Amino acid sequence: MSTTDLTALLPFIILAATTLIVVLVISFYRNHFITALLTVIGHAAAIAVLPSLSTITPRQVTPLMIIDDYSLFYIGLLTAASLIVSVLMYSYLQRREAQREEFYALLLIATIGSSALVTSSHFITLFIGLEVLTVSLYGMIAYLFTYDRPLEAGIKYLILAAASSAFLLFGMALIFAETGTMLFAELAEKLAADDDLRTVFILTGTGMMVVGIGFKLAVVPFHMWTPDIYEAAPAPVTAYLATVSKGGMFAILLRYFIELNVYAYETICFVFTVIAILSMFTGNILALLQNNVKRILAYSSIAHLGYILVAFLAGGALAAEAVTFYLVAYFITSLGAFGIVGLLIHNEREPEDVQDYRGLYVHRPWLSAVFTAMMLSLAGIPLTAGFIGKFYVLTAGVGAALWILVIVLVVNSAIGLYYYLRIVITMYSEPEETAAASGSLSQSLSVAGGVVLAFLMIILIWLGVYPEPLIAIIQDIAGRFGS
Amino acid sequence: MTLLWLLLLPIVGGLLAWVSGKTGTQLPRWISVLALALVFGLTLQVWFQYYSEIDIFTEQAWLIEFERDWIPQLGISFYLALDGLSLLLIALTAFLGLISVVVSWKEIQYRVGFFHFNLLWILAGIIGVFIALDLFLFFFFWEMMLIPMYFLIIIWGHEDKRYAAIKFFLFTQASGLMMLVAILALYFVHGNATGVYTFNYNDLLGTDISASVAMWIMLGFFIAFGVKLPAVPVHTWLPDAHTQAPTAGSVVLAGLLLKTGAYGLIRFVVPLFPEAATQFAFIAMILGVVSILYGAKLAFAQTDFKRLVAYTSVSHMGFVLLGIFAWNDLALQGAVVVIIAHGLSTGALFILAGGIQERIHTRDMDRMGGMWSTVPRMGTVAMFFAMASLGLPGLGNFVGEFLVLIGTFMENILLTVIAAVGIVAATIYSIWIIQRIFHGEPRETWEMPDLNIREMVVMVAMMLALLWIGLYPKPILNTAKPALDILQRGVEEVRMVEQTPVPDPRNEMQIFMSINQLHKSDH
Amino acid sequence: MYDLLWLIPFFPFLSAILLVVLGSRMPRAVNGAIGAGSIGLSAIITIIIGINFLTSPPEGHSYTQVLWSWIDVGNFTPAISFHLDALSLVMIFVITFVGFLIHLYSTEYMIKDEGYARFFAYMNLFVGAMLVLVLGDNLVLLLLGWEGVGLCSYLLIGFWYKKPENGYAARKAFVVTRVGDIAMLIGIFLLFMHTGTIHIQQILDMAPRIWVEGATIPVAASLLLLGGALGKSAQVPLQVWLPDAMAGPTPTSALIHAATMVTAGVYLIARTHVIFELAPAVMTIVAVIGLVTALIAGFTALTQTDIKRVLAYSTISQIGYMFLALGVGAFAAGMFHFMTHAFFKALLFLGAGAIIHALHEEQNMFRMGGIRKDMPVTFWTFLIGCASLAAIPLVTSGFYSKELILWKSFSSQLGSVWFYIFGALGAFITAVYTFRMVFLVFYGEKKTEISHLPGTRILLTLVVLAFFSTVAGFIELPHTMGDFTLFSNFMASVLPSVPVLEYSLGTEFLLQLIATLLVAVGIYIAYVLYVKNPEAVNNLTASPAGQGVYTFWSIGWGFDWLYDKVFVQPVIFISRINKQDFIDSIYHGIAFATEVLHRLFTKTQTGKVRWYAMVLVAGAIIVITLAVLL
Amino acid sequence: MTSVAMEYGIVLAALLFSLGLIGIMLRRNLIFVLLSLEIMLNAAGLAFIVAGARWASTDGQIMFIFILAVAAAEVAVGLALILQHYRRYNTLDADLASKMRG
Repeated sequence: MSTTDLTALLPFIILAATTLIVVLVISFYRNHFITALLTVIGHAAAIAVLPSLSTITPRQVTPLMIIDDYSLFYIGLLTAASLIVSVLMYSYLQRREAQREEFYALLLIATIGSSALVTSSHFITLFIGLEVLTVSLYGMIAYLFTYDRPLEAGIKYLILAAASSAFLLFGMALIFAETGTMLFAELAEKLAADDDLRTVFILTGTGMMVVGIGFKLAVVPFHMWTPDIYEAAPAPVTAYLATVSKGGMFAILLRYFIELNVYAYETICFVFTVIAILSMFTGNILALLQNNVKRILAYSSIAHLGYILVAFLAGGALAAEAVTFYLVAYFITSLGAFGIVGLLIHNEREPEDVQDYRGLYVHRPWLSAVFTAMMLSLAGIPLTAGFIGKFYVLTAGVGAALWILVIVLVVNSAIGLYYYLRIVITMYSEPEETAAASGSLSQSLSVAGGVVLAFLMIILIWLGVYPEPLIAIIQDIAGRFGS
Repeated sequence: MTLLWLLLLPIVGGLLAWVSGKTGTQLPRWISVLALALVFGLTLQVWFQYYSEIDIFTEQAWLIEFERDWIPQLGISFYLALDGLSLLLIALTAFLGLISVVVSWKEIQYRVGFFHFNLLWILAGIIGVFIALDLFLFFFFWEMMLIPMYFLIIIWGHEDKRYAAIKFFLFTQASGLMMLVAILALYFVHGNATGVYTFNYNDLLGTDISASVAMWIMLGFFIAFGVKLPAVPVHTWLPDAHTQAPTAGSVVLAGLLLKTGAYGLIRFVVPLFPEAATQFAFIAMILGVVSILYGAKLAFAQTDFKRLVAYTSVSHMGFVLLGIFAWNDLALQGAVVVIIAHGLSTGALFILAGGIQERIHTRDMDRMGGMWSTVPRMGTVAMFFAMASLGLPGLGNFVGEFLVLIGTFMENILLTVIAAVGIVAATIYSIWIIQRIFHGEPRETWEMPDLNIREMVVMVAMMLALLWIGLYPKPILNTAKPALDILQRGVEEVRMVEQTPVPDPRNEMQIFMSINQLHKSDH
Repeated sequence: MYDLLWLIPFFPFLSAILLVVLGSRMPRAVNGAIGAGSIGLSAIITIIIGINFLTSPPEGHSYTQVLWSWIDVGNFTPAISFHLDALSLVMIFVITFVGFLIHLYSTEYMIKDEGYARFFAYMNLFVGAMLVLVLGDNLVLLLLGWEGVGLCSYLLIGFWYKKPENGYAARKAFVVTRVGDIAMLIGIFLLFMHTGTIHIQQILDMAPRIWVEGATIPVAASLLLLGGALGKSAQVPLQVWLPDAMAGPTPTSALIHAATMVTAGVYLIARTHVIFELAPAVMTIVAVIGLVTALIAGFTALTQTDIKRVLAYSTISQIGYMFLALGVGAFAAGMFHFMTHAFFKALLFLGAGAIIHALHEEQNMFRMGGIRKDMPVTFWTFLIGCASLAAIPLVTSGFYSKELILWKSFSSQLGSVWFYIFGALGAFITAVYTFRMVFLVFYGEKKTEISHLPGTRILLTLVVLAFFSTVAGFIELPHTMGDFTLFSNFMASVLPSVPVLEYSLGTEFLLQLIATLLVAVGIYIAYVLYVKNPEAVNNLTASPAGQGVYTFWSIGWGFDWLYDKVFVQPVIFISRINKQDFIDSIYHGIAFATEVLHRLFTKTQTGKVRWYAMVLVAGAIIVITLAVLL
Repeated sequence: MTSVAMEYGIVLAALLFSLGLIGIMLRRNLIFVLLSLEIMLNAAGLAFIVAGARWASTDGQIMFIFILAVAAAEVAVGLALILQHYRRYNTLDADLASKMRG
């Protein structure tokens, strides 16, 4: 391992070091603010070094990890999301009774896991990254274990996630058994060289890996956990689940598909097509009349993953671009939406019911504007990043002539509008005359949280109006990678 | 830059109005009036400046253009262009926009700043639709106007506003996405054929598309425009939205929003897919006729004033659909005039309905009657617009409907005859309005003031405009003419060329099966 | 001089606008002065132009004044332009002159009405629209006037808007005439499509060159134009609106019946006679319709009790004669009857108005009677009008014009002896119902006290009209009485006289004699039945057959009943059903189905981790099966 | 070492894996569920060992060590959560943890 290798791993090193520092600081001096600050600094530092690393990319660091522009981009994205979550969580924990500081250690570890996931070029890294992420998530979800629901969610997630990891592992084992290698590059060579290699083992293995991956992405039929976990976890953790956990997984899925050219496997593509269609319909229909905002967002995330799969299935450079752009947009929106839910926490209770947002426009016009923007972005309305994202996905879908998927997407966008707008309507409805006016939601906002939301909102609109710079970057990275 | 100003004025004005809403109710109103007056003035200035050229030039498609890169990677540019057709529609937009602000002066007392923000942004979106000549940009504006409209209905609307707003939104959005898919399909067909991936309208004109593909793509566009227009059977959002919207919302919906659909058909559907549109013309014309009659029929049945007027819109816009797909100069000119005149006459009827509702808090015509003696000015004005609506010669609607019918007559006699029955139907529902509200025995006694000066100014302005269109429509016809001529010529050229070569079936296969591969190799 | 032409329609329009805008703020006297004065000005200009036209006719006996280009698309180029020739000159003369007298009369008649200014505004608009109709040099401008007239009739019939039945009558008038208008509209389209122009004169010039007699297009076009004419002129089968149109103020009826609206159809056919001549079959249809209308309306008039309804049916009947004249190609004769009819019908309506006013707004003739001594001027003028309507020989204008029509219907190439026979029968009936009216109103016992006697303006109007009802006939005398054809000669530049079969003077004289005798018999019957022996009528109508016929006639031959069943009820039915728009229920269905799906899907989210695991495993099995087996 | 042996091994692993799955689906006691998870992970580990054996590669065994480590971590967290669950409900019934649904 050379110095260059170590340099390439700098983001990981920084994050790991931060984790250590955080843990040490906690053990000596418990202070929520300092811990959070350290975490933020660590994230920021990790992000800061990323641009300079692009000079040494692509670099294979041991057979396990590949640091290329693609993984750097995703590390940046995941870390940035994690940074925002840490700020949001700071505001959130300030309002809740708990041991606050350890959370940041878990967060950092999970981010390391997720980042490792996107750099993996070997099954081991894939597995380790995933498990580091997942095991930390158990802790994060059930962090407020003194309450009923987080505990329940933690147990559910643990059981199901572990089972799905087992599927993933078994699938890997089958592929390893047939090909004798766990390196993506070698696998790709072997598979490309020999068409007869599409044996039962390979296909079963791939199928089982799909289960593991599908679980993490929360696509139908592996979606059952989503609403419960989303509902119970603290809102910033939910945001983390929606972004870092899913984003990391999707990034590696894309890399895996492209490097191994799984697109050539019609059956696998068919399986994903079915999954995409089911996800879009199931997610949207489940969300339709749901009254819990977090559950709505959970179901909608199922549908959104379906949308991303449409672009994903298109294959080619355009698909990689579309997926990446959509993920960026989705990251911003999810962080913003859950961020607001988290910021509005009051009396130990998150504002989960749609009715909690009644008249929000009167009490907090700016916050309601941000929330509206997030909802509209999820619905894919112009001037938001979500619009460009949906446009991109459709472009990829139409470009690859995936007509059925495209039509399903269009139909589902319409269904989706209904519940997004339902939330929006409620915010702009007359507030109830009763005590609600005095404000279950009228506490002062934390400054940090407000700043983050404002930032997200600006980015959201910026990308919706002038996405050119981001598209340029994405084309440079993902596009080149995809083709 | 002029074009950019046309967009920026309402956008910035809207933001300012929103912000200024904190200071009170007057400032946002004046800001809106100022912004729209500037837009209107700018439009008139352009009109005067180019009017002489409009008359002479028929080769040059665009009077003003404005182009900047936007997302060059995908062939998207910020391309605005203006021709006579757009100019007319923008003038209408600014005019009705101003009127909407004025009629809301007293009606809207709740969150005035935000109201004007929404109103101005709708108008910005509409203006954008009329001048965006990059298909992506067009779609962008197409969608952009929906959300503010949605807010307008949901916040300031009447009793059933939630239902109406969501219905409006779902219909337009779902159909809009169909159009997006169609736009993208066109984009790839053009890109694969020429290697140039672009959303630029000028480049996409004359794209060589095999017949069946063109039909599908055209349908994607048609559905979106048909919903907006609206054509039966996708009209059902309209009565609800119109009825529940506040007055300004109804005026903008009927006067402008529907017109974007008509504009889209003229600008995109037929010119981009001349052959498919020709094949489809008969069905579209039947839809137009059905809309005329079915809309009128439903109008008879209504007792809610605004709902009645809403159904008459369906009927009137049927003429537009009919005229556009007849696609000759008479019918097209007629469609343009109907677009403008209907905006004025129906808008005015909605203002009256709003005025009545403001005064007596009901729209139920069963509770009105005999109001002429109480509010003679209102009665006179209503009579005028009812007559305009039934197509009385000398008023704007007549010129449009007459031209549409005579133009359609050249293409299809039977449909014209059936459509003409719609005129009788229009007579019945128009005088029905007057009879139920202003004539007859008063069913309940209402104490209400007559139209005040502010309202009279608005009404007189609209009456004069309709009279002008009815008696001297020449400036309008002249302005639209070069634009329509160019569109027609383009279509004819393509039709001529397309007559000869036999389409290669393999082409079609390629487009559908292997766009993916082609695309990959491009990168 | 001719460039003053545009002022003729301009004054009424200007005055209408003034009255609408400022009417309520001005004193009544000013309103009346503006309302009547504007028409007076128009009449003066018309007379000046008319004199000019007679003394120094313009080139080609026509003059066209283009004000501005209206619509200009391709070869569809209607302008706002007026065409003056002999035909339109006669029309505008009658319209402005009779119109002015009616207005003058109204200044007194309507003085107590709260809508005084509104009334004059509508009346002026009416006259203006009618002037545009007859002056318009293209079919679109003609249509503008045509529809404007329809609108004003609607406004005026429904003038007393508080009574629902007035509103009903107004709507009926408007809708029925619009049904005819649609036919006319299509006719205009057809003409434009085949001639490529919308200008009436160009079409007329071109028509004989591009079509042979009896060709499809002129037949179709003339039939369609006829449809419009039938609606406006209240001919069978579109006559139903006119009797109900009596709901408006009496001067309105005078204006509609005498000077304006109902003659529009006659004008249209006369104006486009070239096309009709190319379709001889249609000409015959026109004649037959005219005759049938004349008879049906005549019989109906016999049974009416409302004085205004009698006059209304008499109008329908007289217009039927005009149609008969047009149908046999005697266009000038038709126009001649139009003119004389305008004078005496205006006279009759205005006289009836004076009587109604005097008798507490009583319109039922059976409750009038015996007022000839109290209202001598009214009586004598009314009698002159009735004499003219019944065509009393030699001294009435109606005699000359009706005799001309009857003679032409017999002698014209397109004529037939049957036309004559039924025409004469009509004349007989006319005499009966006319004098039935005279006897019922003026003779017998006084049944209602006179409350109010007409003033000078009303009486002056009546006298002037009575004068013209007498002398207007002398400008066209039959062969048997000096063969003085001033009117036909004047019209010859526009309306050529059709070839007439040769008959001896004796034949003509004989026919005139027969008609005259019939009239005399008619008057005598009326005298017997309504003055001498009133019981006879009751006996007649008491018999079962008589009762049936009476009822059938009095309801206007059941047209209203039939239309109610065939058109009105279905329309009402259609408008009642499907108020909620069944198409919407499709979308509601989709929404509902989605909702049901939502509830079903929600059931799967049980919250039990073991169930979740089962779904996961099931999903895994499906995925693996698909991956391996496909 | 022959390929036949490998397939037997894989089948054995698959059987173990299925056993674990069935355990998760049917057992209500959380401890047993946790045990079933262990069985599944170890089944996967066994498959790796067998596969590694086929190719005479140490990768399989390395993987197994990682799996063990991860399994241990999972169990640690799992037991902690189950403990909390037991404190609250005084039972280990998994079905009690179903407050959220719909």
